[in-house]
Amino acid sequence: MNKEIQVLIGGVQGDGILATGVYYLQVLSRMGYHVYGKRHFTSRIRGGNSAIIAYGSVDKKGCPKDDMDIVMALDEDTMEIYTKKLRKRGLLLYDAALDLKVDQEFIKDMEIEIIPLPITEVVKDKGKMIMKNVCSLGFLTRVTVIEPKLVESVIEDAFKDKGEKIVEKNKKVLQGAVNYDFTSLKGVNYLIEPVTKKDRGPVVIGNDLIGLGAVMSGCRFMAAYPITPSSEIMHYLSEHLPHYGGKVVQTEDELAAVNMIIGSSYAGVRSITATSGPGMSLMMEGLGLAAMTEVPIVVVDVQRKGPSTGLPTKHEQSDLNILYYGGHGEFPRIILAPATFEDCFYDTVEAFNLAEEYQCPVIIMSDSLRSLSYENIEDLDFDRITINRGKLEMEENLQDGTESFQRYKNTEDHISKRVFTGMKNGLHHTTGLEHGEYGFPLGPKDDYRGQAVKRMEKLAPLERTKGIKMYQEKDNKVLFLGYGSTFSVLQQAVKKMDRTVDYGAIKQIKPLPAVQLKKLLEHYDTVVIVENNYTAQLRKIIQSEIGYHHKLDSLLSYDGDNFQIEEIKEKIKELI
Amino acid sequence: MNKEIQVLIGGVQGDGILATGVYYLQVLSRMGYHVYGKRHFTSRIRGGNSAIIAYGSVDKKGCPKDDMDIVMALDEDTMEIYTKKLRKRGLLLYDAALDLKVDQEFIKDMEIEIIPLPITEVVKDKGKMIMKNVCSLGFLTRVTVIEPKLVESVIEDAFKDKGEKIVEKNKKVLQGAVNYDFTSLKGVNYLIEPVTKKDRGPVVIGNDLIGLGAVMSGCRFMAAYPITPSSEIMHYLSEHLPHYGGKVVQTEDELAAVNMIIGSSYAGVRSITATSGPGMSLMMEGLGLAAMTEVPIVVVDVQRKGPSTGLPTKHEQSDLNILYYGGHGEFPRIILAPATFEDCFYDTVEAFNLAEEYQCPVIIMSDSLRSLSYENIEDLDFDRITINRGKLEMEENLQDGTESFQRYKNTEDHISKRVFTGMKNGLHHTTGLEHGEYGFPLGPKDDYRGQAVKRMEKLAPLERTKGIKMYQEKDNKVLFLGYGSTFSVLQQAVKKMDRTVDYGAIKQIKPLPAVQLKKLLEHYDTVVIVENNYTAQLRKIIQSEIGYHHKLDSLLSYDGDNFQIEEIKEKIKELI
Amino acid sequence: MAKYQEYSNGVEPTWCKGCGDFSVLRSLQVAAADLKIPQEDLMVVSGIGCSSRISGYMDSYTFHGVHGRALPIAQGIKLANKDLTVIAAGGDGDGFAIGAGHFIHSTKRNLDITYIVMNNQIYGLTKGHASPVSEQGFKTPSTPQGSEDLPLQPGLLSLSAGATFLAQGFSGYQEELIEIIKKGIEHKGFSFINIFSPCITFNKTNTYQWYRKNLASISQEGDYDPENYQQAMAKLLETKGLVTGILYENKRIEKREETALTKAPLALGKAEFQKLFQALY
Amino acid sequence: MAKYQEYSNGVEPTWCKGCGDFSVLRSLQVAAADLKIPQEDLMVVSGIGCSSRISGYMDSYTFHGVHGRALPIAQGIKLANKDLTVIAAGGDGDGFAIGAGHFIHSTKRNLDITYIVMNNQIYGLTKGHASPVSEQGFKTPSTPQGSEDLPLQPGLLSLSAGATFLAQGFSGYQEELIEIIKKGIEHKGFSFINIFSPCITFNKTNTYQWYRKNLASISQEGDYDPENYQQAMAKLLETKGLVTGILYENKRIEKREETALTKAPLALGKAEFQKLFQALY
Ligand SMILES: Cc1ncc(C[n+]2csc(CCOP(=O)(O)OP(=O)(O)O)c2C)c(N)n1
Ligand SMILES: Cc1ncc(C[n+]2csc(CCOP(=O)(O)OP(=O)(O)O)c2C)c(N)n1
Ligand code: SF4
Ligand code: SF4
Ligand SMILES: [Mg+2]
Ligand SMILES: [Mg+2]
Repeated sequence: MNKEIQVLIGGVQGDGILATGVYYLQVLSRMGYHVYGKRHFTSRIRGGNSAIIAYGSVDKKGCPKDDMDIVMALDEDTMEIYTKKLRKRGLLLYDAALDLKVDQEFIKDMEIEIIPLPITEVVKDKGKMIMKNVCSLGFLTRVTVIEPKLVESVIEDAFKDKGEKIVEKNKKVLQGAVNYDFTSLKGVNYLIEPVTKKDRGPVVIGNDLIGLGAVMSGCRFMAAYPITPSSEIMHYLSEHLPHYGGKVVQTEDELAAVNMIIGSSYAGVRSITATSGPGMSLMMEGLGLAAMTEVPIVVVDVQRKGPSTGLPTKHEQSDLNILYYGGHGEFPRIILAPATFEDCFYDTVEAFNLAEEYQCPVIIMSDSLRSLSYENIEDLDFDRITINRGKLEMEENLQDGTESFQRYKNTEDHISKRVFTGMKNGLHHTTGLEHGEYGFPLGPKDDYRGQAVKRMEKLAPLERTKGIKMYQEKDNKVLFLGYGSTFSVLQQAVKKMDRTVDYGAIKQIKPLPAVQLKKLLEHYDTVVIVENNYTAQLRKIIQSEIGYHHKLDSLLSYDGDNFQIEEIKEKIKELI
Repeated sequence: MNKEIQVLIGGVQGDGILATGVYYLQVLSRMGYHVYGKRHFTSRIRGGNSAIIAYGSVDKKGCPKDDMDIVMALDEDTMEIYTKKLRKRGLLLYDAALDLKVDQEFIKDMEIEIIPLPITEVVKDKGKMIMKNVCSLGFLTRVTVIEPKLVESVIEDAFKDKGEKIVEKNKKVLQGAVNYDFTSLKGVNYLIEPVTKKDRGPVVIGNDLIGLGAVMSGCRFMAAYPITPSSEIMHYLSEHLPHYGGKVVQTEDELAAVNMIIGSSYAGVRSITATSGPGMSLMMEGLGLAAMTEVPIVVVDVQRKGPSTGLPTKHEQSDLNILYYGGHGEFPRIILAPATFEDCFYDTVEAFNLAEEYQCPVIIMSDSLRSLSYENIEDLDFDRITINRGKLEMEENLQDGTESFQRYKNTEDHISKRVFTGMKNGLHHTTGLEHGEYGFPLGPKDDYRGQAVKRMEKLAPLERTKGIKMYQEKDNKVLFLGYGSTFSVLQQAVKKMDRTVDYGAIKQIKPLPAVQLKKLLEHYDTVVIVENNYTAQLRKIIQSEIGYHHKLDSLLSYDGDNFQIEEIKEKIKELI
Repeated sequence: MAKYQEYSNGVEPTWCKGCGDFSVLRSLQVAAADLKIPQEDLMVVSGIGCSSRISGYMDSYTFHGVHGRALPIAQGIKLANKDLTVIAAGGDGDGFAIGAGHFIHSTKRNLDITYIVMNNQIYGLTKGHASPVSEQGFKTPSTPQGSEDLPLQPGLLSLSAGATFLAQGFSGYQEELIEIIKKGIEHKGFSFINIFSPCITFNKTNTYQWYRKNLASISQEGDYDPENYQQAMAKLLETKGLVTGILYENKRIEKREETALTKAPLALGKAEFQKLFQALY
Repeated sequence: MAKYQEYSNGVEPTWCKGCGDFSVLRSLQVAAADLKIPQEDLMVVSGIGCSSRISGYMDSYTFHGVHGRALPIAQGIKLANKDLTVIAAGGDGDGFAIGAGHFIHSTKRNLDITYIVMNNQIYGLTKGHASPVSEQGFKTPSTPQGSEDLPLQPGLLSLSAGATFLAQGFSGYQEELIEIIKKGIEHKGFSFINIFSPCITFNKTNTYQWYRKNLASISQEGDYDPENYQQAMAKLLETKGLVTGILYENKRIEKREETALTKAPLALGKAEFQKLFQALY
């Protein structure tokens, strides 16, 4: 019996492929498995091939394994593209209505078992074409020997909002698949072992957790412009914020979005926007304004494959440079990179706190895989949620004076108190021009450096954090560091090694946790930065800020997908 | 007798201060001096203090010296702000209509000579208030003992377009100053030595030379949105391009500007836009599109003090990061930094060639001081102007085929031939999506890496150029490198040292001339990068790309003005 | 009664003597005083340009943003706190060139904001470039052969974008201007006020004199009905936009719900958290 | 006579079966064929969106730019080479949201370009978000409580921005559409063609059926004079924009000078150089 199963379900985009996969993940989750799901899709709405990888396992994974136990093909493209991803003695399922199109040699060499399934036949017989996804699910769960009652419960929940009738119709199709008289099905060795009966929680995507994190951290406003792969954050908040006195505005463009949240945050509301690369390019001016006026904002960049429009549905980690260096002139910003699924939640909470504590933009740097992948979530720790609004001046402490409020007062930690419009005696001016402590623009007799230094130095404490989370420290000679979704693949690679390797995740990207990083670079002979881009962006940043070129090494991939675990293992083997 | 003279003329903005200074520079130029002029101004149109430093010298300078020989005050702010800039035994001239406002102690210590001049009186007597600039010029040239005929010739040329009458009126005012009965004027020791009678050419600003460079290199289109300190490039081209079949469009914003020149260049016209920091932030998306579609464009960024609106009339070199790293995703670009006044011309010519040879954006990174300072220009070498359009496919070579043109054909040097709309048999698709050799977007079966590598690798040859111009190589232990306007101050500092110091200018900023730079870093014990920003941007880039942290050192200033020569000398002394 | 001086912070404007914007500033101060808007509830947001410096002279909460983005910022503030009186202000370049998209969309969005454009038909701050409302043939350093196309008609544009309040004023007619601004502020919804505010330094065509000669006023017309959309359109066409007064006010339109996001509690309890967690299923 | 097939590059569109954009593509191909535009002189520029993929299916020179910027790119091309027939095309989000400023300014600039918007009142490519022309109350994942404000009226906006040609079409009326596109291309100046092109996947409100029911057509009206600006305005107001046909064409307006920058010689001789050098004095 297997402790894990990974299925790729592929078919024509828009044909419910995604749903089949997600239902299957939900089934596995209710059985007590940890699940992970990854979409392969394109920028077309209907037609073309799309696929979902559904992975269930006794242990938490956070990324797919390299090969498939089962490929379920609902179109011919799926056979053509994905059969070769099957493991030795893997299983190819396909809709019997299709012609079988496979590389016979591969099938033979790999001892692939092939089973045609009467999917179209059963759908036609028992229901409507739109129920193909449920029918596929039925067959898939049957092949993997899953208790039909459990599958039914998932279908019931999925359709209950649509009424009893729809539920019944779908159940009928499901049963059609489950009870199909089917002799060739015996002997299938993909039975998996239900580890526990405990439901492992809802199956959601990273973007949902960012949304939830925002709600829980007191964010009450979002302005955004839709873009793949970040829109789900807007969807989540559009649905939930109104219940908590909040609001979402879909703006005319990203320029409006970032400036609108500068306005709302200035007025006292924790605010967020979310976008992807192209929108980030447009938000550079706004980031600079927020930093210059010391207005806290939270900006999510869900990276996709660039440059330009690039490949909107493909994965890459190539926006790091613009996030770290972008925007004209010099201004402070904080960048956090959620490395795990749960991080999407906790880092968002932290982002709002850091934004208000340091009064500057905080960027949550996610990526396509971190944000769009499905996982089940068992638990989030309510007690880890704190809300720290930083230095605020209370209205009652404001004295009526002849002078306006010193919004940019020099202080030891370079951070000044904020007030919000509506507070008596807090009147002051805010400008993107270089200004003095009262906020007014400087004139020819002034020294222009004071506030520049204040802004740039206020983040210094963050250089001393433990922004790198070490997962294994066994005093080895080599350290592997990943960030964002790359980390999970790294983790799996290490776990699959017969030797131990030290590894960790860089979670605070800016300011780099310089003190910790320097220590690590001192300690290890080699530090490998694992990233999904062409120019080794994070490694180069570390080289720039800290040095140790001779110890730094890279593992890079930029093919629009996650690393193969094997690629990372190869690299590890090469080095230890 | 002095071999140089530096005068600061200050007064109320809008009162013709700039004109007085420029006339004075023209006078000096006609006497055979090399001249340099620098403006101090603010973002207000009238009122407030403004000043110009006018510097004439037997040798070419490219930057001001630290102290003034003469301060001419036409308002009280000028006395207050600038008297302290006078050298020992310097001269303070002021309009007798003002109250003298100076620090008496300073005057005494520094043995400053003070002469009130009846400027307002003479203007009122002989002409109109608008002629105050000419009157000031009269007194200034008299104090510095300049042949009145020469001054008259400058005034004649300046006003000849306005008609005989105006010329005469101004001459009358000039003579009023020159002939004023004025006993206290004897004994002034600022007589300067006319080195040669040769006219040293027109007095212009760097932006004019960028404009001229564009016209000469065959640029026939500009789209731009006005912004200080880059607008003069648009003014120059608006005036001159129409005579050569060209055109300038003032767009609704910078997004339109950069996209419009992508369009025109795609269609075959050498095209340019110019902006400053805030506009650069808005053009990031466009840069990425140009790079992705391999459309050559030339973008001038005249840097000003940031971040955000910052200090629009002040100097800084802090856009380097966004130019080098900005834009989402990874794409190639070339950055040139004109180090000298003449470079503004030659580098612009080169920019257009590189853009078309490498089919990517080329950024001319200027700065406020490089672009707005006045110098006289004796000569530009016509024979250095070459036009190289890179790989173009001729219409006659295009074969009628069933397939469309391979615009992005893989080649050994990663550069493909271009065709322009209107050419028969050259039809093809261009997109910001990731594409293949024919230009069409890729699908799920394609490998996404090919064109990415092609784009990123095509600039490799530029890493082997001599992009650093060495001005002195005497096998010393320390090397100082400047770029943009910073270089000129460095050069003057070195020249004023009693010891020799090696120094040079980094002219090709991206790709860094890695081979040359590595050699230099090997050779020297210490390499100091001199730059006008807070975070040592270029030094950090060198650290990132090449390393040698232990050898790299910085000299930084970010006060909105150029380095003082003395500051650089101090640093040199410290190190050698 | 509040005095307009209370709304002045005493900072001396950087404007040229005689600039039309002085009158706009004063009118805004008088309007605020007449309406007794508490200083702390008054929010003035501006972009970049000579005119946009206006926010720096008001004794209230003031935000001087970046070029062309006054309206998004102002909307963010209004959404955050409906109790504020939010004024957005700027120039014709700020509003109709780089900010044109936001102008259209703010109008459509119809939040209760008053948008004041100091229209001098030129870019003052960059020393006299053509603006989208400069006349055809207008010569500037960027248009030495004269501006090529016809000027935009801000009034028409705003009506087409669904304006619920449109007025035009002139710096030279301060009394009318004060009234207009007051009405604009009182209007529940987005009120756009296009003010002819001469740039005496760079615009030698559209001077005070020129406006006095060319501006019609509807205030004098007895039968003008500001609630008549078509009439407003026609009036603008007839006068080529050279008209002052309250051109259109739609009092019937359903206003969108206002928000006081600043009032929403930040922290949610454990029960609420669990509810949200359950909702993930 | 050229065949419309010659203008198809044979690439299979990524559009959903039944998408309105197929009809627009075909109409454009037929129009090009009817007008015998040489393929190499035809330039199709688009933004980003489902509809913007149209450029990838035309066998001509084609440029698929970035979201919202089709018009600036198209204008750059037209300015470079007046001999080209330049078509800009895209969606309602591309043109009226992120591209709103360029839409207004391209209209004002009035270059001889034809701008085709495939208006499905939704963002198709991002899977169904509200667009600026979505109806009030329209529910999408970003507006689960319904779109809050009134839709923009592209026709009115374009007229207000100084359009010299405005037409509206419907994917379901292909014959009319072909005629309109041909007229638009023939118009000397900026021609804006707003086409109702249903998104059958995400917009369940504004369907083919819905348009058939709600669209009026002026082609049937005998007394409609497309040269009458006010009438065009009135017609748009009366129909709430739901009307097809050529609404406005201004044939009198002086066209701006066209440029052929590609024809200008690049290299200038020494004499010219010296002249320019002298001009620096
Ligand atoms: C992104 C950006 N582009 C350009 C500028 C330069 N700039 C400052 S103000 C201005 C236009 C000013 O015109 P207007 O808005 O009409 O204001 P006015 O000065 O006439 O009152 C421009 C182009 C800028 N600050 N930011
Ligand atoms: C700068 C930027 N922001 C957002 C996006 C995401 N995006 C792609 S298409 C689109 C809107 C599509 O709507 P529309 O223009 O109406 O075209 P349709 O798909 O409906 O034909 C958006 C928001 C993008 N590509 N670039
Ligand atoms: S330049 Fe014009 S707009 Fe600016 S302050 Fe002076 S008069 Fe006013
Ligand atoms: S999603 Fe809508 S607009 Fe896009 S192709 Fe499908 S039907 Fe057309
Ligand atoms: Mg203006
Ligand atoms: Mg659409």
